[in-house]
Amino acid sequence: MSHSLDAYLILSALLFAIGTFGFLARRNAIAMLMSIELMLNAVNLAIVAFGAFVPGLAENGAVIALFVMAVAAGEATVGLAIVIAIYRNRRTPLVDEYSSMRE
Amino acid sequence: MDMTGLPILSAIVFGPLIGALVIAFLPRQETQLIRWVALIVSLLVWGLSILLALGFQSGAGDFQLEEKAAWIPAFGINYHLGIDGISLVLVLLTTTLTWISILASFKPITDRVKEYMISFLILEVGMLGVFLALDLFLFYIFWEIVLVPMYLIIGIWGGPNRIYATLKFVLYTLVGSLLMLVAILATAFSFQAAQGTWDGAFDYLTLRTFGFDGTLQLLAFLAFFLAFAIKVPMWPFHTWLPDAHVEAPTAGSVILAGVMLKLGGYGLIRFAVPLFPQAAADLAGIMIVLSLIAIIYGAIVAMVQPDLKKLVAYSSVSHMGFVTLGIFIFQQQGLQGAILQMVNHGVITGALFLCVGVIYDRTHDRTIAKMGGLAGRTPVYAMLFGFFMLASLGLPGLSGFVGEFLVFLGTFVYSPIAAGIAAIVMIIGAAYLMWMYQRVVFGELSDFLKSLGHHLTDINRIELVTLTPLVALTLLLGLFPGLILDLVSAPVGQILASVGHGAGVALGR
Amino acid sequence: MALPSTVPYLNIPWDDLVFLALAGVLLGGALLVVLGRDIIRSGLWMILSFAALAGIYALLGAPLVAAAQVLVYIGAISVLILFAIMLTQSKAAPSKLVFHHQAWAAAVAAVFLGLILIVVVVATGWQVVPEGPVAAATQRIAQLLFGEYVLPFEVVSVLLLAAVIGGVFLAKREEDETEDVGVDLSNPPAVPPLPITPPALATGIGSSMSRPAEEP
Amino acid sequence: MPVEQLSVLLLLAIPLGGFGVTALIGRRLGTRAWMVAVPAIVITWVIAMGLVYQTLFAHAFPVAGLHFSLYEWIPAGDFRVEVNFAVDALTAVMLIVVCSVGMLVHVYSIGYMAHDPGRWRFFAYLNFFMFSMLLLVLADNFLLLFVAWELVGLSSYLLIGFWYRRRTAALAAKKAFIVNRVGDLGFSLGIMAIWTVVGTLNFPEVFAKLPELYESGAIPPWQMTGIALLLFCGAMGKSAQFPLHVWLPDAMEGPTPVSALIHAATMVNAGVYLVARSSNIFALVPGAMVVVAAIGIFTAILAASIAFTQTDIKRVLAYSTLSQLGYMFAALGVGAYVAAIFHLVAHGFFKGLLFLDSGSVIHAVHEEQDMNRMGGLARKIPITHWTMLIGSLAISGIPPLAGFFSKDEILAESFKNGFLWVWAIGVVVALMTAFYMFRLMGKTFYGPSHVDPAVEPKIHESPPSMTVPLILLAVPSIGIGAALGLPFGSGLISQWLSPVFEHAEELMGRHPQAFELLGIDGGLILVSVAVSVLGVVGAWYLFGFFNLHPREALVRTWTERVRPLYVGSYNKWYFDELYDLLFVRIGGLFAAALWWFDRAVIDGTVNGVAALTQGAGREIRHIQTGRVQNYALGIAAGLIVMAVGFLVVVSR
Amino acid sequence: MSWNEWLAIAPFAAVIVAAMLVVVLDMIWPKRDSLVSGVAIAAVLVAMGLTVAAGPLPGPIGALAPTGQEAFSGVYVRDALTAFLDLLFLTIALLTLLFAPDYLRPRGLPMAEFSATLLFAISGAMLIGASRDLLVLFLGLELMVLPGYMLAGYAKRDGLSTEGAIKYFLLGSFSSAIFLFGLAFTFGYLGTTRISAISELLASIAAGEQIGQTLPAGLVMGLALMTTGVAFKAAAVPFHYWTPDAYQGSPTPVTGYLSVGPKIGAFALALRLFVEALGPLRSDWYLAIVVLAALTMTLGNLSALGQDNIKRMLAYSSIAHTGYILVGLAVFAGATDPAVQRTGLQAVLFYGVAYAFMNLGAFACVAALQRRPGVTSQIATFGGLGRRAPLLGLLMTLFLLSLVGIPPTAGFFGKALVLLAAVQAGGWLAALAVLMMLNAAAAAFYYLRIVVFMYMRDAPSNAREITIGSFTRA
Repeated sequence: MSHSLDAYLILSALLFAIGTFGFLARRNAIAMLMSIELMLNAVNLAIVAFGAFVPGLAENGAVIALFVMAVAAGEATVGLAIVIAIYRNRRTPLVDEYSSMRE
Repeated sequence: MDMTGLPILSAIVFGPLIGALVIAFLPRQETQLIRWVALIVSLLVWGLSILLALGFQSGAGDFQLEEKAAWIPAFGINYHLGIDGISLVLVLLTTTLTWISILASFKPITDRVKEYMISFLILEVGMLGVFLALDLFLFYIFWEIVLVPMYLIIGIWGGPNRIYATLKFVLYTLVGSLLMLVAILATAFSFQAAQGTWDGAFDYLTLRTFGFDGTLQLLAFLAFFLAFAIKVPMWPFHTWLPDAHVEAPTAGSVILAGVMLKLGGYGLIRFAVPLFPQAAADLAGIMIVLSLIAIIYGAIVAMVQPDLKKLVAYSSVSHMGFVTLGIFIFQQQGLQGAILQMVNHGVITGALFLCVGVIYDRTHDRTIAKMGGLAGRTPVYAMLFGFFMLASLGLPGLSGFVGEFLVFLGTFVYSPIAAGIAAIVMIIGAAYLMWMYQRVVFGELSDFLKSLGHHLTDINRIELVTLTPLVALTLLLGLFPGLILDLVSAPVGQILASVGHGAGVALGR
Repeated sequence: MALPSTVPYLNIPWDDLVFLALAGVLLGGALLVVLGRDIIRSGLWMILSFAALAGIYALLGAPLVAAAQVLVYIGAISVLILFAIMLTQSKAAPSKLVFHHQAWAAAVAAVFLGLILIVVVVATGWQVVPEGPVAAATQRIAQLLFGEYVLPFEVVSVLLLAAVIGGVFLAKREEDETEDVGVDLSNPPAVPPLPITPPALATGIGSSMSRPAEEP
Repeated sequence: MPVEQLSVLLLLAIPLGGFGVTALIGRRLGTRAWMVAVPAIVITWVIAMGLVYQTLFAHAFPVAGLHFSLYEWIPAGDFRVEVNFAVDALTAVMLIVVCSVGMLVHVYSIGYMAHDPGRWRFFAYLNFFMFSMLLLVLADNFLLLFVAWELVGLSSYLLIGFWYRRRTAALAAKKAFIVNRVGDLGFSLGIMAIWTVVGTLNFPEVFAKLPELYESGAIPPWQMTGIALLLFCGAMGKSAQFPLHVWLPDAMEGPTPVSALIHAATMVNAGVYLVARSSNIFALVPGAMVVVAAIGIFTAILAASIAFTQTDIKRVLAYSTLSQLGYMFAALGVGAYVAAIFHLVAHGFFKGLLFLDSGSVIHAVHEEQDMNRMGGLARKIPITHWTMLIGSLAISGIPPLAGFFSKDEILAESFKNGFLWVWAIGVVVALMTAFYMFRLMGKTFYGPSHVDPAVEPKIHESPPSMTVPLILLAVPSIGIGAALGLPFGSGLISQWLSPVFEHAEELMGRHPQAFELLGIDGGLILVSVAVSVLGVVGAWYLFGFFNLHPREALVRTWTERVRPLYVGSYNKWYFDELYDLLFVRIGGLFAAALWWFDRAVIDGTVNGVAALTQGAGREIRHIQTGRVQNYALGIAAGLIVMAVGFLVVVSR
Repeated sequence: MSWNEWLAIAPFAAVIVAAMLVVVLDMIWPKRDSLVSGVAIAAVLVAMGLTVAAGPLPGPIGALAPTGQEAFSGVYVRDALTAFLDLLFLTIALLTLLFAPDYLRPRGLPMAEFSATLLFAISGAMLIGASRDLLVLFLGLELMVLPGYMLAGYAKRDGLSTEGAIKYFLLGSFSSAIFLFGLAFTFGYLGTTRISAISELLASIAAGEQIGQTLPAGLVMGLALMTTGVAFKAAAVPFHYWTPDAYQGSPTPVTGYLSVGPKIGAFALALRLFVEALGPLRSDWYLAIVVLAALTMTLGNLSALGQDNIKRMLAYSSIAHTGYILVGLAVFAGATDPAVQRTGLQAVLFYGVAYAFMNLGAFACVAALQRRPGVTSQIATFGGLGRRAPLLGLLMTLFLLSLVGIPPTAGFFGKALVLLAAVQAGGWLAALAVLMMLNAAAAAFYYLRIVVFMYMRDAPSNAREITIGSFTRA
């Protein structure tokens, strides 16, 4: 099981699905952000797993995963900054309240 | 006169553009100067076009004074102008009506004169370009250029409901013309696919001998037809016309009726039929029926119009029905008549709109029911109005008659019953025009007009100058229609040959 | 003492047991993140979940990635998120306002997406090395980072720099914060700024789950 | 250019020039507005008489006449129409009527229109009419004839509507033009048909080729009949034959000289001229001839029946004109071309005279036209009275005045050519004509005066410019019948015109018959004279004559007895009402309905498409809810669809 | 690294250096707006100069087998497409920098962070255009969009700006994750991230497809996920939801930038990823693009019809234009003749250029109109503009006509080229061409509506004097 790529990939898929659910269902901006982090981690898991199982890619997978982490960090930074900025305006972290622009 | 060395066609097409640029750099408060510059430019272009006519080799079938330069060589698109008899008469019509319209705008247009004159001159560029372009892509560009200034002219200087009217006009026209663009590109590609080269893929002279295959021909014809039919406008694509006319300023109506509708007719004659002869021939029956409907329907609806301009607009639908009828019977007399009818309609309807404008300037109203008894107060005006009213109902001796008669004649050869139906318009036409004239001009001066007091003056000098040339043209073309018929005879023969109907179709011989 | 090659009684290899345990923690933590009502606890569950993932990375033979996971996610991102939660959340969190009313649809979509992904994963014949996960040599990673991947490496640094610059700008409080000048009137705030959510209001909101926004 | 051609051109150019000059400067001439127009027509008359002399007396031209072309008017492929002219005997005879009556009417108008401020327009229009009418008789092809045809229609329109302030005048003008257009529609289709089968429109060629083609079988009979009937349509319009007769009585809204010239003596005869000119076509198709005869004689009796009861003096004359025109068509229909033209000439003179007389009467009683407000005028306006008496006798067919000869010839020819029904009705019409004419005389000139007492003292004879033309017209009204018609059967008129109609007679298979004064012809003459006299005497008895007083009570009782007929006749058998209902009301409703259709259905579709697009836009924008989770769900759904789609489509 | 490699990357590097320089300068001399914008503009010009100076460009644009100067062991390439896109992106940056101050300064928004962030974003877009490696593509994409999120929320005290930003950010991150998952699948199946290698591997797989083998599901999933990601960035329906809100909320110059920069960046991504890497599989993703194009143009135009907010209207309009550009991409995928495929790609690029200029121009006009704080984005503010500011009105008219596609504007030629390509390809694409033209006609309505307001209606009663911004003066 731990030697099967499929297991890791299924794990990744499940994590991705959970993250997706969180993103679609949660109202809080930060919860959504966390869901995205889950999804990115799912991807990272897949990448590392591919690296570990596909011939000759072990290091490449690891490197890519590192980059993805960095990007995730950057996204988190920006995202939280925006959340804080909008919280100052609206005094609520609930994203579905931000609907003054529509149609 | 030898003009082969000069790019006279380019000079004619882009002359007004230079004028527009000059005006663009004039200060806007110098309205009088701007007006005169516009007038002089349009007169110069008119003069050039007359020179062109004098130098034209009448009777030659094909294009003369061609100018050709590679433009987008990757797709074989050229800057290609040329003129034959059909183009020539329409160019003359355009240049003539343009200066008349500009002159007619001197008084009524006092707001944003600069923009107005620029729009008008650019409009002229577009119209002339359409008549002279021999490259389909170039043609399309000119075709669309026409839209913008007209959109502005109606939308800015028009009547109270102008925005609805102008948007309707533009959108309606766009729907047709954009599909035509698809068709132009499709035909070009079909040429390229068959010939393996883009050279000539947009070239009219090449394409008209190419012969597109059946399905493409049908679809492309329909696309072209839609664009032109909307412009003409053929029934049932005509409803933008009354709205546009009612809202347009006088000069706008003059050009709209006088030249813009001809763009559609010209397109059918020049492009739709010769490029897609098979499809044109296959669909001719439907076109003829639509034309007949337009002729009768337009006239009947004109009868009950309460507004002078709407009446003239519906009469245009009816009159342009003759043009399309003349085209699609594919018959020498009919087609020559159709072209003559285009010119006549341009002159006469243009003049009628000028006449309506004269009343409108004084009364700010065009409701027929409010008029009456103008003959007593403004006899000269009543006379001129009557003259054009008679010309419009096809009085022999004036220009309207010959074109109409030739179309009838051609139709009769095609089908006496169709001719009989079309000819009913002789009665209805007389009815609505004379009824209108009676209500406006005859009788006692209406209370509404009385209330205007001394504002109701007879025609002034500018108006006289704008109308007199049209009177002269109406008479000239009525008495000497050969001036135009001779010019278009050879090209018409060619076009008919392309559809497979040569000259000499009189029955029984 | 040498351990048996398989787990006693369960008869599965030890590494599989570790994998299962870690996977369970990972998924369980993740589920608690998305389902938990208290956002702060969600954040904590996330940390646990990430830690489990680090373990899986190690299991996959990528210790460097595992270390980075601990450092970056647990050390930086999670803490950042917790700070943000503190900043934007009053103590009495509106616990009932966790889920959007489309949650059921979201669940369906997520399940469907997960199923598709699993089916695809299973159906694909991945070209894998037969002998399980291959360990990534750390030295080789370093070579790659500063050789073949030097451009991405630099780009990532630029990316982080850009993120920091922007983040600082957006998050920092201006000196004249209290004043209301400089607000772009071209976009008049359609929703008047709410006061810091008082519990009473919050419960009031809670009854309707998703409150329609005020009309502009 | 030979002098004959030049004179033809001058014949056209002078009236046209007169029109132009008068139109441009006439207003400045004031009361002397006539000073260009009238001399122009006098000169025209002189030239015309020269041409007539050359043609009829000097025989300067071949039998086929003088033909020449001015320029090519329409060059359109095979369709080539020239502006070309012809002068032959028929033209010459027409010239006599047109120019003579025309000139006299012009002179008369000097006095009649002296007090009208619009006189310059009047003279300009009159000159224009003369030009058009001359063009009509001189034209040598169908299309040019058609041009003139429409131009006379235009002049008629302008002159009927001369007093444009009067609504009735404006309406009448319009009606005249439009009803004429109905006929013209047929005429123009006929022209097209002729070109389609013959390939030319020139008279000589058409008339030579059509019979050939017909006899060779190239043209089926129905086509030939069709052509003839289409041409006849035009004639019906212009000559106001049933059912297009309604415009002519209304046309009396125009000034009286116009009624005399256009609506009695010249223009309305154009139809007769056209059918006579096309005799070669009609002669080929007997069916068409019967139609012509039937419509002619029906119009004759219909109009006569209406004339019985009208009280407007000009309307009586108008219906009488209709009736006489019907006679002429009946003559054409039975193949009596010469008789038709003969009657045209005679009628032109005496009807012109009658109208001018009526104008003089109206003038005298201050623009009163109702005969019930006249009476006893005979002594007050003697010249008018006497000349009108001459005219009335002439039209009644009392020998030896003009009407007798021509009318008798028509009746005799119909009888001899086997159209007994035409003859029978014709005799009745003759009786009726005599009766209503003398009813008119009685009510106007004899018996007690019913004139407005305020006007009574001011009644006076018209000025010489009016009376002289009356006298001058009275002369031919008396004598032209005898001059042209004697000896019976071989008078001048038949000498002149026989060659013109020779071909047509041949086609009909007619042969000249000897005139038998003591045989059948004498008998027929006796019958027609008898009925005329009967009519005249009857009218005298009822409506008075000189000192014979009218029997108004008797008239009233008789009227009461046939009240329905009286009412019908008085209301012109309700044709106007019928047409009004059919074409104005129902047609107007139809037009309004069509306009509604235009706005609601056609434009409604256009606007509907636009509205639909906008509505779709409005609806579709609702998916943009403003809530991120909705958006995300949309994206997720899109992703799922995309993934499934890809997996299904690509993996196949 | 060789000199040539440095030269190849020089414009990209210059932009990044400039961005950092701006930050540093702002720290040394705070709040010197003209200084930083001057530096930024100069840097952009230098970068443009470097792009041009780097020497002749190998190969024609849209060549299917690109040959260029590779750098950094082949993850970066400088070919004709790179240079073309670099110049385009730099021009976008230049124009944005030129007209932004007029809007930002009166609202007290600093230029320094704006310039720096914008330059970072542009550098990301340039990286996309130059990358030959999936990872670099992804990083370039992130480098482009991350600053974009911040720019959207740049007016941080404006509720709408931050609202737009958070919507943009959340959905953008979501799509990034999706895109990345797709990359992971591709990477996992093919075992490489190099575009050239991917292309070769796929060519053989595609050849296998020809003989009836099915495409592996993992690869197909990767394709689907990446298509979704790209469609999101390009704002194609149904992945467009962020666009109207983000565009409307953002400060106007940012909206202008967002409407062209990331969009053309997304198409650059599509060119590098779909055309070069996934080109061999084009018959597989062809249908998806056709459907996306049809949906995108139609929905974009329909939604734009009744908008009263100019920025929102232009947002929907930009969605519609995405649809038109997608047609060009679909031609590449659907056509069989390489010449036609090339025409399709040329159409994408040409339309992109035309779109960049006309849309940015339109937004510049909007920004110029809103130079004074307090001017809203309601269409009514355009009332009587033709009289109040004739030049501005004329320019706006010109841009709008170009957006409509009236000749002889660039917009027309763009449309014509797309059409030509589509018509040549025939089949469904010809139908798409017809749909496109019907859409264009409907679109004319809302563009011309602005012209109506400018020339045919009077100014709103509270309209203030308009001062023309430096950009429109320039």
